[in-house]
Amino acid sequence: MSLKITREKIKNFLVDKIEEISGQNVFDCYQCGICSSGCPVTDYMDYSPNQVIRLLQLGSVDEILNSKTIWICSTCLQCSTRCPKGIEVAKVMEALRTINLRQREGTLKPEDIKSKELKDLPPIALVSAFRKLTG
Amino acid sequence: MKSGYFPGCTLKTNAKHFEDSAMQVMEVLGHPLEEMENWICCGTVFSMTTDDLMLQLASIRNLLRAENQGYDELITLCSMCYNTLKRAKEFILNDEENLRKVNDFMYKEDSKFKGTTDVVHLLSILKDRITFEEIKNKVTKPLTDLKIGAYYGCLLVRPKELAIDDFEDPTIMEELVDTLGGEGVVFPYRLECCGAYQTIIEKDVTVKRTYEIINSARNAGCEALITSCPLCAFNLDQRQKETSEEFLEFSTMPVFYFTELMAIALGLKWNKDWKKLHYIDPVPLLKEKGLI
Amino acid sequence: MKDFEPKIVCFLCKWCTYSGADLAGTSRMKYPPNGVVIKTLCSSRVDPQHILLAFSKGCDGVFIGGCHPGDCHYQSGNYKTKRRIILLKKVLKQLGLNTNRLRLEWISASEGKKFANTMVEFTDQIKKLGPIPKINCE
Amino acid sequence: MKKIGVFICHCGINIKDTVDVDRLTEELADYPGVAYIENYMFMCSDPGQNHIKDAIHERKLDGVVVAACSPTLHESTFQTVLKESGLNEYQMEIANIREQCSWVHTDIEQATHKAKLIIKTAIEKLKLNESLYPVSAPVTKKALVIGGGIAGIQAALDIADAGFQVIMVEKKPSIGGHMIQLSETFPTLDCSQCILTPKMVALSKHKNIKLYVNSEVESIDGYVGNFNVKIKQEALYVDPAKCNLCDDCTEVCPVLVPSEQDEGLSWRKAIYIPFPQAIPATYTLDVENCLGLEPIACGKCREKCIAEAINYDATDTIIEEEVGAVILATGFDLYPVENIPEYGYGKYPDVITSLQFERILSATGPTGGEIYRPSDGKVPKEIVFVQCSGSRDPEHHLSYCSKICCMYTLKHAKLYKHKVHNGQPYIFYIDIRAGGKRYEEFVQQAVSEEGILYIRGKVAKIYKEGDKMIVIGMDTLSNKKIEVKADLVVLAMGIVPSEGSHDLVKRLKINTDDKGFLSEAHPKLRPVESLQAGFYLAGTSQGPRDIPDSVSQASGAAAKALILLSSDKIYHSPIIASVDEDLCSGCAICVGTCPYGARELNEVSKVVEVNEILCEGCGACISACPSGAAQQKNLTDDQIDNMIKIIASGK
Ligand SMILES: Cc1cc2nc3c(=O)[nH]c(=O)nc-3n(C[C@H](O)[C@H](O)[C@H](O)COP(=O)(O)OP(=O)(O)OC[C@H]3O[C@@H](n4cnc5c(N)ncnc54)[C@H](O)[C@@H]3O)c2cc1C
Ligand SMILES: Cc1cc2nc3c(=O)[nH]c(=O)nc-3n(C[C@H](O)[C@H](O)[C@H](O)COP(=O)(O)OP(=O)(O)OC[C@H]3O[C@@H](n4cnc5c(N)ncnc54)[C@H](O)[C@@H]3O)c2cc1C
Ligand code: SF4
Ligand code: SF4
Ligand code: SF4
Ligand code: SF4
Ligand code: SF4
Ligand code: SF4
Ligand code: SF4
Ligand code: SF4
Repeated sequence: MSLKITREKIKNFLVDKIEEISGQNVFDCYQCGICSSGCPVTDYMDYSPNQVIRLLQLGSVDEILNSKTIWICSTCLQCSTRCPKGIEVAKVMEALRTINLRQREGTLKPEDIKSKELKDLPPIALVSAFRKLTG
Repeated sequence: MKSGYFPGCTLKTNAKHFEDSAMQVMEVLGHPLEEMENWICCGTVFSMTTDDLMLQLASIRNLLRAENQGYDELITLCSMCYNTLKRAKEFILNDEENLRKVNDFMYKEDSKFKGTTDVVHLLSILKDRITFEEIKNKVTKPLTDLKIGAYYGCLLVRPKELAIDDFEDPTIMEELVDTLGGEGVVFPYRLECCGAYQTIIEKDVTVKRTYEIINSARNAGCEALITSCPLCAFNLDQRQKETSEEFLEFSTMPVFYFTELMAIALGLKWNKDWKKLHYIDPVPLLKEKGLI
Repeated sequence: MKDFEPKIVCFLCKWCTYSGADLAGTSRMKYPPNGVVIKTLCSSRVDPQHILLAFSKGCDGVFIGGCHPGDCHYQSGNYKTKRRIILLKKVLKQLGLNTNRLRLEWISASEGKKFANTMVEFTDQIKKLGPIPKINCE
Repeated sequence: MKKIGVFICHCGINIKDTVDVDRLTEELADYPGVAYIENYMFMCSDPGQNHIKDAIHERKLDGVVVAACSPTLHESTFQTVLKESGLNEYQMEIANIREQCSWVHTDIEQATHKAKLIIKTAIEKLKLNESLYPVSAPVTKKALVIGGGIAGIQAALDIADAGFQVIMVEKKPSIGGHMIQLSETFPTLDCSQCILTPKMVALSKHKNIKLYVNSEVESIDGYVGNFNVKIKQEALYVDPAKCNLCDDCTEVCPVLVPSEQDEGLSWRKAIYIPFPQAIPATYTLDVENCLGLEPIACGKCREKCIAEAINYDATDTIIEEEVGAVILATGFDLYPVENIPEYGYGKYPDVITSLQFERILSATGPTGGEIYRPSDGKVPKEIVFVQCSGSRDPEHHLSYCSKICCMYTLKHAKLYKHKVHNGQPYIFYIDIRAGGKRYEEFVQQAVSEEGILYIRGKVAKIYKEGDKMIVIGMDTLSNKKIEVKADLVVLAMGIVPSEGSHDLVKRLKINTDDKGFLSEAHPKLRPVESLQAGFYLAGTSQGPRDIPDSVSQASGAAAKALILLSSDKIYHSPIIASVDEDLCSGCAICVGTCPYGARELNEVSKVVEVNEILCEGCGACISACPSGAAQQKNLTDDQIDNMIKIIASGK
């Protein structure tokens, strides 16, 4: 299905919000793709990092907010360090998660973690996952 | 210069051997670690949102307490603590308005946060303060013939502004291994993320990462890995269980905290309790090399 | 106030804005006759002293036209002008003058229309501001 | 007081219909200074011009104001009228009452009033005009060309062919620059050395060209048309006149040095010839690497040289030359590949630069033109090219596009396919920039017929596994992460101004842009001239470009230099800056504002002096001068002030 773009859609307030939370300008991106080639988990994503930025440029925010990508991102910062335009893509990912977490639930529900696992897991894993993935 | 030591939660539990070995090593090197009082969990991960200061509070509260306890610097062993504390500090100090708000939140503390305490990783102390030369002089049991891959992961080298070494081509840990008489082996995946907290909801991803990272190390000739992050250690060591189940040809590899190997090289006794905290038993390798 | 006809000095650089003004002429565009032109080789020739003199002698507005950034015939003359004008505007403020009485615009040789429009707008603006108050800045 | 004549033109009805010329004539007749006034239908016509001439003679006028069309149209017409009447042409002012009055206003009353103000300002300016004469200086009819790459060679040959003397200074032991290292050249795939060596030979044989190699320009003093150049030539340990190229010396020399010509892929001796076709054709002793001359530590080559060409006691010499024009053609270097550690250059022998690959492809290169990879000499079956290595990355490396790498990479892939028929080339790219004559066709042919696979995405990392190089990239078009197990990786490095260029501009204080490339006087209209009068720019020293563009620019620079050299004197508008020595405090604020370096503080008299040849008359210095010492001829502060007063009075 074609993506219908309009002036209003491109100037979407959510894009502004994402830019505000992340402090990044998504229009800096010229789609070189190095964020995606360096990302350790691109293979598991439904949209690669460069596509995420591209969809934001097109104003197609909902599509990304519902994506798997933003939850699979492990905040390794590889994309941010390598982007030739200095876009901290990881911060954009964080902003997208944040928008979700502030409105709805995250992907991690504490009750889903098996109690046996819970015993083995180090605090560092639990705390970081809760901080990134729960609202 | 008064240095404090910030342990963080995991060093008191699953990574007790990291703390123990570091404490002993620093004692031998004449720079004993002094634990700061009243610390709380740093939050483990730095929040990258510009508009939610609450998420920075845990880190800042620790730094404020360290300030009040008169520490000029706070040494961390855990890469994540280092990263989170340091970034939170830079983020808050960079903006007067943020600084003011954070101080408002923490009105119950004894004083206002000024940001005078530096955050340093133990590796930097070893290299810049104590120097590898000095360490080399104290090595009594060199790690001869031991080929070690240094796994940096993400947080020692990213973001690049606070990388403890060149963010694309660090050498500090390999140099340390060489200092200890072993052979530091550069392997391709040493800066690649292990999957971090995905270990909880996307276990498969971390298992696959572990598989790739350990294989990359093995192909480069490593016999063991060292790390400085308990989350990396968990993924790379404990997850070898699932990795072995999923990939039948996979062969395991011991994963150490770098301070464990330092302890051995400096002639300290290998502590049996440490073994229990390893999933892949490192003892056979250490025995084979005549190190214990 | 209906009959107030402002007196405006226009400093135009020879290469860009003066030629732009000529183009407005050859294209028979119309604009109010209040501005009288002094031609300079570059907008950077315009000394803040001249502008202050103009105001103190009773000019109601001063206009400076130069080449677009990057197009200056003398490389960077227009940047120098820009810096000077920004500073001068601060001085004007201290003298109690409305800084809108001084205007700097980049108008190229091909922008006759822009020149004419600017003259319309600027004259209109000065008319609204009314005659210059007496100042002494010598 | 000056006696001024005012001539108001009707321009048919163009002026007269909107401006009441009769009333103006009447009203201005009494204006102070006006000795004569009239109006006429067409001032620029012959009868109109005669009116002016007659009035000058009869009324003994000292100056003339013509109120008419824009000065762009007829300023020179009326200046000529004055000259023909025996007056200085600068005693004429035009009041533009057509383009900037009658044509743009409709109300006769208002237009007439404005015309009056315009004419009065012209009269006021004219009152203080000085008689001026064009500034002139003689020209030394000789050019200096710095840098002996293709750009410098072309410029030198063009100037020499036009009959002028040329001095060429090249830093290295031979001319040829980077082009002599290349294999075949896009888009025609002709052999680089085959087309360049004839030019090199022509240069060395040209009666008008004097070549100094192993030399550097130390300083250039003077000004346009009259430069004094100091050239430092490194000691000539091998006398070119005696050396017969027998190669005996290299056989005995014990020192091995990585060859510059082969980009480190082969070795040379400390005494060597850079490449067989080197110009000048002679051997060079590399003092840096020779085991020692003082005291002699080895001495083997001299012992062996029957021709007695080697002299260990040679010393550096300083040569002085007078020239009128300077052409800068100092070329480029590759962006330092060490700056991209994630691509593994230096760590892995099978990650090489594009210039190294040129050497591998070249028939005169280390592999004789056969494609073998450096590590084990195997023929690479899968080869990866990484475009934009270092370019277009403002965050870490170069912000700009290096312009040549898209095309040379494609050339590399093609030449590879021509040699290794069953091999597979992959090109990682972000965009393909092929905007030149026949370039796009070159690309399309390769994609459709030669089996070259383009992959759109920037490479993140390269590492070694076994004997393969693993290249991790992305294909953003299919959204697939790509991994290639390659035998050889070629990095299409971006280009930067050469090191020699950096050193030179620092010594000579030549303007560069923020990337270090030499600055042109105007990006569109004066692209081959430097801001410093008498300096011209050729080739990659001014910006990234390929051979055709380097050559065209070099010929352009030569043409510009020839304009200067072919005139006996250089002339220059006299509307320039001046300094009132009594007022100048020596603060030197003005010196920094001048874009042309035309102002200099005289250290003895402590006042600033203007170099009249260099000054372009922009006036930036004048408005910067705090003491009113700096002035512009015929547009002094007083003149401007008087004009302002007219406008401010509104009368
Ligand atoms: C890998 C590669 C492949 C290429 N392939 C092609 C191709 O196929 N087709 C094509 O059209 N173009 C190609 N090019 C581009 C081409 O090489 C350049 O356009 C051309 O060589 C530029 O010539 P130049 O004279 O400006 O600079 P250079 O060749 O760099 O020459 C500059 C000269 O100045 C000398 N010098 C520097 N500083 C000083 C100083 N201070 N004093 C005295 N001398 C000094 C240097 O020693 C050098 O000899 C390729 C470039 C590369 C890197
Ligand atoms: C839409 C557009 C936008 C552009 N924007 C830019 C830009 O922003 N920046 C930029 O640098 N470039 C730009 N260009 C390119 C620029 O216009 C050209 O590079 C430039 O005008 C070429 O000049 P020319 O003298 O070669 O050719 P032309 O401008 O075509 O001049 C050729 C002249 O020769 C005359 N002529 C033709 N045949 C004969 C004959 N047999 N006898 C006598 N006279 C003849 C023609 O009448 C014409 O006057 C743009 C081009 C286009 C189409
Ligand atoms: S690395 Fe930066 S510029 Fe390149 S695609 Fe990603 S966000 Fe865009
Ligand atoms: S931060 Fe997230 S998106 Fe960026 S490289 Fe790491 S995992 Fe991929
Ligand atoms: S270049 Fe300078 S001189 Fe030219 S027109 Fe522009 S501002 Fe004026
Ligand atoms: S031995 Fe002498 S003559 Fe022969 S190449 Fe060497 S320097 Fe020249
Ligand atoms: S020419 Fe091509 S490869 Fe070179 S920098 Fe430009 S886009 Fe990249
Ligand atoms: S034809 Fe024109 S629009 Fe198309 S790529 Fe070339 S320059 Fe760009
Ligand atoms: S600014 Fe004026 S006073 Fe100062 S040195 Fe220049 S000319 Fe002399
Ligand atoms: S008028 Fe311009 S060019 Fe002449 S000396 Fe002054 S600043 Fe330099």
